[in-house]
Amino acid sequence: MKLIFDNTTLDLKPNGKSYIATFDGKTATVEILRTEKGKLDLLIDGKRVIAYVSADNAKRWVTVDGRTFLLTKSSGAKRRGAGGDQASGLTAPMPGLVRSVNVVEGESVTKGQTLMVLEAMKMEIRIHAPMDGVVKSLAVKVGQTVEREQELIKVESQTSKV
Amino acid sequence: MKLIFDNTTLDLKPNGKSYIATFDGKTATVEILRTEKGKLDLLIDGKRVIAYVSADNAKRWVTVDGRTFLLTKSSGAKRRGAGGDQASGLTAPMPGLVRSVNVVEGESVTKGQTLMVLEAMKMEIRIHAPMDGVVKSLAVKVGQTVEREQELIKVESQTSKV
Amino acid sequence: MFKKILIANRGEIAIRIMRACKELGAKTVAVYSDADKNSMHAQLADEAIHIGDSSPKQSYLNADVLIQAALASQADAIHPGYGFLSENASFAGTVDSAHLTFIGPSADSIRAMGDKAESKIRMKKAGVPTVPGFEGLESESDFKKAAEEIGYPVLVKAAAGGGGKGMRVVNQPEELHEAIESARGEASNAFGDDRLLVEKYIPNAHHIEFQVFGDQHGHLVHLFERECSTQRRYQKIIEETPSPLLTPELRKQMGEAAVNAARAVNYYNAGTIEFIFDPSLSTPALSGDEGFYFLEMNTRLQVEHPITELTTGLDLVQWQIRVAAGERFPYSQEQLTQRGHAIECRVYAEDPANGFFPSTGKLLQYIEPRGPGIRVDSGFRAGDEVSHFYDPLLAKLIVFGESRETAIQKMQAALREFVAHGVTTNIDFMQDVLSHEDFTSGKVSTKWVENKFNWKPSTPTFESLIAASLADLTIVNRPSSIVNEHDPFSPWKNPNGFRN
Amino acid sequence: MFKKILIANRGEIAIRIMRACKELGAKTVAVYSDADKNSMHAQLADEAIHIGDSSPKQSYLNADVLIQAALASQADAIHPGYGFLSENASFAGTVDSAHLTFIGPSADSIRAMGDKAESKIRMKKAGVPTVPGFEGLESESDFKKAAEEIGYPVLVKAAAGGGGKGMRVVNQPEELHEAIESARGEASNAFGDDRLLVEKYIPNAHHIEFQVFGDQHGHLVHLFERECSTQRRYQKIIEETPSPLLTPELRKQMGEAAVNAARAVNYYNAGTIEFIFDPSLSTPALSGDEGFYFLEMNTRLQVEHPITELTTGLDLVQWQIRVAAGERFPYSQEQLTQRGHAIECRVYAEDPANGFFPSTGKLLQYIEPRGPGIRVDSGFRAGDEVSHFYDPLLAKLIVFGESRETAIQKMQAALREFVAHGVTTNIDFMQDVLSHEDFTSGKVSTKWVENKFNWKPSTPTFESLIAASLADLTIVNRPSSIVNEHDPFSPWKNPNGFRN
Repeated sequence: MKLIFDNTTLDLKPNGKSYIATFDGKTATVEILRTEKGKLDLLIDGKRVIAYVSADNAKRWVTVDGRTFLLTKSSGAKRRGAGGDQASGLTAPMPGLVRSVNVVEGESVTKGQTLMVLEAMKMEIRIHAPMDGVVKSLAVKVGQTVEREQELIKVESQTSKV
Repeated sequence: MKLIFDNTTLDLKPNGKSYIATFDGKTATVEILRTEKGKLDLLIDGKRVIAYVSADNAKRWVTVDGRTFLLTKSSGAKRRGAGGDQASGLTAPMPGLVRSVNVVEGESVTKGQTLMVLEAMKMEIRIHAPMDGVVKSLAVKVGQTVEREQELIKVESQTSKV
Repeated sequence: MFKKILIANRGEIAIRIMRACKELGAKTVAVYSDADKNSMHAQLADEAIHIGDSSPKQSYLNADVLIQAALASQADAIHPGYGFLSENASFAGTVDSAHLTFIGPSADSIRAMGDKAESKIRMKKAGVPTVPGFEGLESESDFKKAAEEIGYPVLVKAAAGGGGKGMRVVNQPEELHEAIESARGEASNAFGDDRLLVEKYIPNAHHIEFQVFGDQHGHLVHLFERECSTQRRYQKIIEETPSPLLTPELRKQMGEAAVNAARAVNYYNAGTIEFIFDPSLSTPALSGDEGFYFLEMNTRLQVEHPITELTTGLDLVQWQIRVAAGERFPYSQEQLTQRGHAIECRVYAEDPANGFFPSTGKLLQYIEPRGPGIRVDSGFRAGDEVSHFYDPLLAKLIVFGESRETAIQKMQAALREFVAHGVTTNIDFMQDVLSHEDFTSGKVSTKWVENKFNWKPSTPTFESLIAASLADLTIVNRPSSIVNEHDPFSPWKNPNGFRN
Repeated sequence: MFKKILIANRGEIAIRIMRACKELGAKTVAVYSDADKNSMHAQLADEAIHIGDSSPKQSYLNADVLIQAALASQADAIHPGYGFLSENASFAGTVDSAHLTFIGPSADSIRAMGDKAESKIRMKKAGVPTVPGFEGLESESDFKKAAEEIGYPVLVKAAAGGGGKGMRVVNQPEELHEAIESARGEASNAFGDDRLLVEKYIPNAHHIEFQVFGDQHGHLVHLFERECSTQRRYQKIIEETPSPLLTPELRKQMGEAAVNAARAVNYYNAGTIEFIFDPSLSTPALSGDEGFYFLEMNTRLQVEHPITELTTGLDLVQWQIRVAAGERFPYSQEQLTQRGHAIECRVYAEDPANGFFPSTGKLLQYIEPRGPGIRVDSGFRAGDEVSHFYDPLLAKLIVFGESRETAIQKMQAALREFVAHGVTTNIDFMQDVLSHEDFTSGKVSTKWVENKFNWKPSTPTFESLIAASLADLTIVNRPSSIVNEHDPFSPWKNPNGFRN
């Protein structure tokens, strides 16, 4: 079977008590020694590997050998936004206060330009343009408090306008 | 409702959000602030009490205020052996080796007398007579290994012979 | 000694203080906001009092409600911890007025050190070195003279300044004219005030601070230094003691300056004198310049106090409580010694790959390292929520080793054992800082993380992908089997509601 | 330095050693018996090898299988821990023959100290004080002369003796005749050998031991004492350092004797010289008697080594590994200092109300205390089984405080926080020992628990009965909701079997 995490695909084939894992041209024989909640004790090519794994919807936190990786599991369908989105809506990464709005609707912006500044957890959070484009709509104004994931501003890609 | 632990009976009456607990002439008002697995956060007569409780069949381990008590919950029926047993069978408290047998069948013994000695965990474990009486039967001999709870010896109460 | 102490704080520091109270036989009162109603600190106290909603202003910064809570619970003292109201002179005064004891310095000491400009003048008077510089300059020739007296490079900066605006580094006299012009313009635009000052520019400044401690009977000592140069966003992330940069002579000199600074404001209880340190002046005596300069004083317990505790053998929080109760601090300067080496790593829920942006969420797994020489001061358990209301500090991981080398080894082993899932943390980042040769050679300055250390998270290893895949095959598909929601330390199930 | 170390032990000490290995960058190999297949020590190692069934003889005492495991895993050294084969000279020799390094002293040193009678003669020759006494006495007048020379009270005891048989305390000359007669008769009956000896009787003997440490280059020092007089069944339960009984002079004298004792057997690595100490001779110089007497040497790491680590700042296990690898121990006797006070409580699964009888079962809840100055060395988690195969030590709870008083306070607070359900423990018992005035005044001798301390468990409080009742009402009736079987650290669910 194939498992896709972010942009990488791992192939896992049962082989008796073990599995054969293939990824990026590499192959390994894997045996599960034990499992318990959130923890795997594996034998990968004869080397004992303890892994901590946690799941939250599609997200997977994996700690192996003292390093933690955050992977996103994909169902195998086309990945969201891969080349498709023409207008990009930017949302608040956490609850906060809109401290400044630096653009107006219809304004041309360049990738990386600061569009607005939020204040949350005593920090300034700058919202940058994800691409060259035009501000299509502004959903908030200065002084407004916003919730996590609340839409702030929509930027339309320049390429779609040409 | 009444709850019996060992020889003591506690009475617990619901009273709105609280309970009224009565025991040995004492009365207290109890409120449950929170519970989680194995832990209770209580308000007893206005004082916050954190209690850890674990159950294993009828056994209850309770830790309150840094002290741990082992209670045995009774169903309320007559307690086992209370005045009833005439012949008492003694069992091995843990697996071990019978190192010596100090009595023979039919011998009169006095309460507290050492009947046999087991060896387990590098320790000598002395099996004492639970009462004045007579050795009714010996179930093991020197050199034999015994399992936990295996019967070792039966002592018959003297009172039943008189 | 106090019978009952209210702790006007939350998280790891509230818990740290409670432990000290318990050992001294004092009962503890916790306070908590809405967001903290399931938090560890509220559960560990003898009493817990709800003080308001989740915003700090409505709870931990609300002096009135804190005083009321202390009076209602019949506490006889308040420990403010760090942050929140700990350096608020008027709070300290209000506590006194309510006939409660403030576990910290006097309101006057807090006030004297609270105004940064005023305190600098006061320190100069007390003979404590401050960054060499000149104010009130008018003509360009005044600037030139001043720069020459200080010695190049110098910093021309807006007197009203902040945030790097109106600030120019001048390496040689030829650059001075343009620097003044442009800084003046920027200052005028940014602050409406074009006054400039000139001061010594320290290219690779280190932050070295001294712990001071005094009792109410006039006895005042220092408890040696802490090297706190590993910072991001002007916030410390790794602290250690002793500093790899100090010679015994310099340590003595700086320690004396720290005591003088504290004495100048009649300081008692625990406090910290922060210095800017210039590592290029390795033989300060020759240069005629001390090489260290008073930056500010923190008039409260410091976040990184544990490394001082491990190397001096003292319990600073117990002593804070004892001296607040009027006890004498019994050790003379000569009796105090440093032994071994201690390091603290601040484990934050934040994303080092994304500007150290705070990360919030539920801790799906949370396993702290343990073992000899490892101390973890924390206020979280698996299942707890890391909210956006407060500082995203998950834990302070502190190690003790005989030498700097063994302490670094121990910290590396401990960081590798730390598992925190559900939020992004700086654990991997700190591992890479600790193994960087700039760190091992003691060359990390306060701007190093931003200017020199170009950190990238490692790409997922083959092994991690295998583990994620097998977890899905063997565990994830069974409902809720990965997440620890059955952990005995998970948040309260709360079947009966919580008493406010 | 070694690349890979096999740890020929189990439980807390195996884990303690693994942490030291990891910090030194060495890989670890654990070994485990059937009973330990789910144990923590087997999980924390880089590799784990099954070595036999649950009985120690078939596993941890099986030298051949241990050596095979070391060779098979390509380990280059073996750490024996304490107990099991740690003081087995022939095992140490076999390890050498297999071209592996034994992390401990030489086989010759172990052998020389292994024979208790021989070692005592050797110590006498080396000028180390032993209990004053005379052997080979014939006539009653010989006994009288000997007793007078020693000074009353004396002990008349069987030369072949043990277990208190053939032993009489003689307080004055008039009692001597009858004591000799009765002891001789008892000795003859018990051992078939009626030879008697006379030695000094020490009524309230303390057990004070000195940690020694040496490298393979002839450098040998002591790391001060440990007071280990709180015992039951001749086994230590509470240890502390410094001893409340020693003066600096006496400490120096005993330390020198300890180093002499170790030097007499060309000792290197960690070792312990145990002394019997007579507290009645508070001014030994006046009495012409040292007041301390060599008892035996433990030629391995001691269970209670952590208290020495906390007060000297050294990591003894790291140094064991380093000196085994040939490194020099870098500290001179003068550089070594004691700081603060450390106490260890051995938390046993045993019933103090029933002759300290071991208790076995499953740990239904298991919560170790934590906080600044608290160290817990343990090998158990909630859900683990405490089996009858091995020593019932659950954990070593170790605290550090600035003074003896603060250390006792910290230990009391820590014991009160310790929750262990499913087995009976000595936690409450130790709380009561620590708060007894004989303990706080340092008067607990080795027989105190049996002869003087008449401990009774407290009767269940009203509050505990209320808690038990409410737990039944609110929790117990929901299936399996009290017991922590969903704890993430509970035994392996083992869906795929375990690889042997």
